[in-house]
Amino acid sequence: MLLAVHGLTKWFGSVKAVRGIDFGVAKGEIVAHVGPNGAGKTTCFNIVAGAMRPSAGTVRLDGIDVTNQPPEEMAARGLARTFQIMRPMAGMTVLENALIGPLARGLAMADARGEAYRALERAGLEDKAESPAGLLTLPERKMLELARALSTAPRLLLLDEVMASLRPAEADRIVALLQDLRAEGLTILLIEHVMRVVMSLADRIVVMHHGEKIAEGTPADIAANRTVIDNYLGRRGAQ
Amino acid sequence: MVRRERKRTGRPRGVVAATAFFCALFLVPHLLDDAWVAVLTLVLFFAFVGQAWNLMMGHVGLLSLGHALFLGIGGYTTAVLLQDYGMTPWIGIPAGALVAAMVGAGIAWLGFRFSVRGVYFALLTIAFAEFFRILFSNWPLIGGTGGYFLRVVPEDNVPLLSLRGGADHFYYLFFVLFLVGLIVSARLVRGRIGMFWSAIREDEDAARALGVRSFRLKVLVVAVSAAMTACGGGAFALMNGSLFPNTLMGMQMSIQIILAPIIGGLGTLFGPFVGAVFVVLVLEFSRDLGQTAGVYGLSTLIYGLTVLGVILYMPEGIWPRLVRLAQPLRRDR
Amino acid sequence: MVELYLKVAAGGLLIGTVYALIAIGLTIIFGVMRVVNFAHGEMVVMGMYLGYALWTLFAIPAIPAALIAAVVLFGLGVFLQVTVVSRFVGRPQHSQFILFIAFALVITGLHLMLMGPDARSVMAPISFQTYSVGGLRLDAARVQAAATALVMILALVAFLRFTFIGRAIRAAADNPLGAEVVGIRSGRVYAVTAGIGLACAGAAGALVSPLFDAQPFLAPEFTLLAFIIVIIGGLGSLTGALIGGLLIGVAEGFAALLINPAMKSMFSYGLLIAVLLLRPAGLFGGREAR
Amino acid sequence: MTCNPAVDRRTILKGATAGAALSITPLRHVRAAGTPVKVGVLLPTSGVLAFLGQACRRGIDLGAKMMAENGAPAVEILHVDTESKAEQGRVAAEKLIREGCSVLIGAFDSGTTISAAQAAEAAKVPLVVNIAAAPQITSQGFKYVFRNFTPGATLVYNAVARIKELSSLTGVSPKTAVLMHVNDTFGHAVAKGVDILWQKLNVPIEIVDTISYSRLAKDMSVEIGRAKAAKPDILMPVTRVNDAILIVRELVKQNVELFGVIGPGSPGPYEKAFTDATGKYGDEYMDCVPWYDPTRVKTRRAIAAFAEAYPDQRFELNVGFSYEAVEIVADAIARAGSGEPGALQAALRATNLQDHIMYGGPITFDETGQNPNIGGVLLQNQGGTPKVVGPAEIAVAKPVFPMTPFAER
Repeated sequence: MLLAVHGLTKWFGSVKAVRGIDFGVAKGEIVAHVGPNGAGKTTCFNIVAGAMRPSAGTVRLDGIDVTNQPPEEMAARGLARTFQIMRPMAGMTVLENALIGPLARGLAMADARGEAYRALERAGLEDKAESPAGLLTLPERKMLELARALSTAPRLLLLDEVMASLRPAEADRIVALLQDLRAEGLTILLIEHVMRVVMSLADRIVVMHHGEKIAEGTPADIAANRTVIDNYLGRRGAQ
Repeated sequence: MVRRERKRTGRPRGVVAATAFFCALFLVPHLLDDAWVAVLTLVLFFAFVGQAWNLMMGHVGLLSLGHALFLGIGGYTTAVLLQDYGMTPWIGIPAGALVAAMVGAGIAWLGFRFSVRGVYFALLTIAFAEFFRILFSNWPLIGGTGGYFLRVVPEDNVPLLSLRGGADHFYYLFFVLFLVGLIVSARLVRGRIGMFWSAIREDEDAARALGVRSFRLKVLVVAVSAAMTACGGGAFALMNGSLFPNTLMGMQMSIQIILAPIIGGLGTLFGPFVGAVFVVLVLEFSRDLGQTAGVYGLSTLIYGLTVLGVILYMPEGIWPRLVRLAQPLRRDR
Repeated sequence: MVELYLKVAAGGLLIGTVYALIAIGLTIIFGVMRVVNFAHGEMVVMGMYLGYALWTLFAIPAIPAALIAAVVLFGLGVFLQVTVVSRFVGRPQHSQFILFIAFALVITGLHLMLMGPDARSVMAPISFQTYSVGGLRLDAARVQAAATALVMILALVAFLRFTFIGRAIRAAADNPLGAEVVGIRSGRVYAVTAGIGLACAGAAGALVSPLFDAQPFLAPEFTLLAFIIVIIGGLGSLTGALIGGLLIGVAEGFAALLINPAMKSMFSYGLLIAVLLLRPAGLFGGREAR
Repeated sequence: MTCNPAVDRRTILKGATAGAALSITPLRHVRAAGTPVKVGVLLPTSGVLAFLGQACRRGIDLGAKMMAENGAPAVEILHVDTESKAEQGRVAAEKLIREGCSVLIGAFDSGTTISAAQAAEAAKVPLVVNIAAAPQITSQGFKYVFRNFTPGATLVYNAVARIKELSSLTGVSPKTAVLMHVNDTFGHAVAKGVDILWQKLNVPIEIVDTISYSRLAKDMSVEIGRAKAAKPDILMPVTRVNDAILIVRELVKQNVELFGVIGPGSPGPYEKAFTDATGKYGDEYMDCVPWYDPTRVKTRRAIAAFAEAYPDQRFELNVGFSYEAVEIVADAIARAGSGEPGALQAALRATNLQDHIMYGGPITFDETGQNPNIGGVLLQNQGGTPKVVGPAEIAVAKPVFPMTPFAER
């Protein structure tokens, strides 16, 4: 397992947002977390990415205990993430946004520029390289989130609802990109509501509800699982 | 903003303008009399320390309202090393910068360690500045509120060794400081570190997720800013020949330091200078006017109204506005 | 010696009540608009000059003068809010900071032009009177100021609790966006809040005019004092400001007595640093403030 | 304002002439007579020290007027405000030198004075210090700085001497004292001096407590409470005006019983603001400061002229020393026979003014530029005005000591 999470628990005051969750992501695999809002998916993400400290439990990357490592350390270990609420660095240009990652990896300015351009190209933003990130449209911002994550040359990519509120055509572009990335050997963990995407993309699905893992399996397993359908897919799967 | 400037000066026109500007500044003492030289020395002083402060606020988004603390540390270190230990300011000023950098880093470390942010960070800087001001005011070794005085410059003074001298000498001292400050800031801001700083200013969490080690970079900018400010304080102490905690390290001084860069344009390299010219000249003008009219308080009123006008009608500062006026056809916003 | 300690404690509590009124003015503006009034001390000094002028010209004593000052500064607060400050709500802090510095300069300039630089003291018999309570001599002016300040604070609390606009202010303070959503017109709420904030400062200024001499340059000290209290009590919390005011009043008194009067505010700043680092929500603030 | 110096010069000159026209009308006649020597005056007429700076300015203007009436050589006074900021001292001095001033007067506070002195020294233009007590002003080796004011140590020496002879003057011997001082540049220097000289002069009064308080003190109740607890016979506060008023109020409110309150070299209690604010309670408050000699004819004329020009103001030591600074400069110009700074410096060094208004010996300057002959008097507020009660040779009233308890007033 590239990523192994064990017994993850998070309290917010007296509310238990995540209750002893276990899951893993193997190298080259795409795993999707699904579940209703407030199920604890983003909390799990934040803990894995180092943005939050767990109340209990461990996170292992390549078998090394990385629990409580800060986000910059996780990034250095090859983990990249996108944010659910997009956070472009609005005062900087698109290129500069994509430059931060390579520079933080210690690349020289010229090499970093190359990497940044490559990431922008993958996201289809190369034409926008010089415009201020604050002026991008919503889909462009999503792509920038993705490009920025890719610019860090990650081994594990964490995607938090990149497909949300995109039109199907735009979402399909991202799906295609993710499939390319998987083909190149990148491991991906994603949170997604759009079941169509999840079903077509994920190798494995983890279903969460009220901070607990209620089911795990291949898309086919999950589709067949009554509990899941009752709890979650019952409404959305019909879409 | 940083970026826009880079492109601007990158053009031949910008280079020519900048060269002409620095030549003019260099020639000032030959063109104007000592009184103007003294006024412009103050402009350069406020431009320089404004630049230092701007590194923190304009480039990383850390609001310090207690920068007078570093001025005081630099000034007192330089003065005490000179007077009590006979050390030349060539050692004293760097020593002051070092001490200030350590104090700054210490405050920053504490503040960031306990994740003090926004208004709270600003208040933390005020609290430390005031704390040290009162401490210095009650510290007998440096004269307390009684002040610390430098002996008069000896007859056989060599300005280049003692760094003390007449009006022209101090003008050039601050000119060099200003220039060095500008170059150091430009190199930092436009390099790798500057890129990280901008990222932190824009969105610290996102920057960290990209692998930016924000904690040490923030501590670094506070230390650099403190060290630069302390250099200004050291030279300022040499110029005045006397130091008082209440005037050198008081809230008023902290406010004066930050007016120039905010009015000139935050996060720009030339903003602090433009702002300093504006602030010092408005002060000079309003003081003369108050004196002429014989109405005390008029100068403060005019000064306040001018600052109010600028912040109301040019909230982004004078320099960005000038740049836009000079290039009406550019449309990157 | 015991008498001295008691006296210091009583004096600290009394002046602390007035400090609390000043601090409440600051905290209510911050709570609702997230704007920090760095010209708060100047507003207090304005109240002091009003107290001085009302006594000198019309022999109006401090308590009615405080009411008049409150009304005048309420008007000023509404005016400034509507004309200028409203545009700065939500702008970056440094921008707001400069705005209030400009206000401070303008007000100080006006004070200097109108009143001159010399200290103005209310020459009223009350400045020299005392009340004797069980062998303890308490300043008449201080007792009256504290009592009036307390009444005003209680009136303010009642206003916030029992009137519609007061509840709207509290709602806005708890959640500015939420208040907007439920249809509270924030412009009006903001104007009233700014008015109340300045009224507190002005009333407190008039109340202390028989105690302290009015001088334009006292202002920064008041501003910083209000800050310390507000941070220690918890930004945005009225109860916190009240307790903070009393605490600082007493603490400064004892620091002056036991350590060194010239260094007494160093103690306050030390406390401020500790609170900022360790209890950013303030010693008495329940909610996490950042 | 532009960067054109000519414009600024005009502004300044206009300012100066306007100022002159307002306050020193006779100067116009004088200027017509010959080329006046320009005298630059730098004072904190705005900012924190404005109150005192403006008092000084009145003294300067009065001095210029009186000198002109006495037929002294023509001078033109140029004022520049230092805004109570130390760094402005240098700028102000450079400005005045640029305007062609061949001698400067100023600058009230020690920091500004040192800053101005550096510019004056560099330009070799003499600076006559009207007021500023920091010892460093005449101990740092300036050659163009002349001070007709007592450095902290002398001020305190005179004050302590006056306090010591109090018992022989009144027949009452206090045993204990509490020293209070404002913790600013001046208060700090004086308090330190008192401590040293107390031992040196063997004053038979024990200082039982020393209390320093912030220059921005708004409230003195704790300080006075602490002083009261020490049960001293006399209280010796080194104050400014505001805190002196606060102290009196607290003494009354806390009903502190003392033989007397005596400021050792303290500014404040002789000010009109103090006597106005404290009324009957400010009476019998004593102070030991350099002061005018009320017995001299010259002094009485100056006071009368002052009363006419500024009916609402009091002629006190800020006015007096500023007045004398003009007198010293005028005398030097007359003897030098030219307005050339070098000649003026030499003339100033040779100053020997026998008849002048402030109490003390003739005005002379030693090799450091200090006038060593300034005396100190014992003042006591009586009937709302400060009266000289010691030394006996110039006293105009008898000291009331011990003072009347506040409760019986």
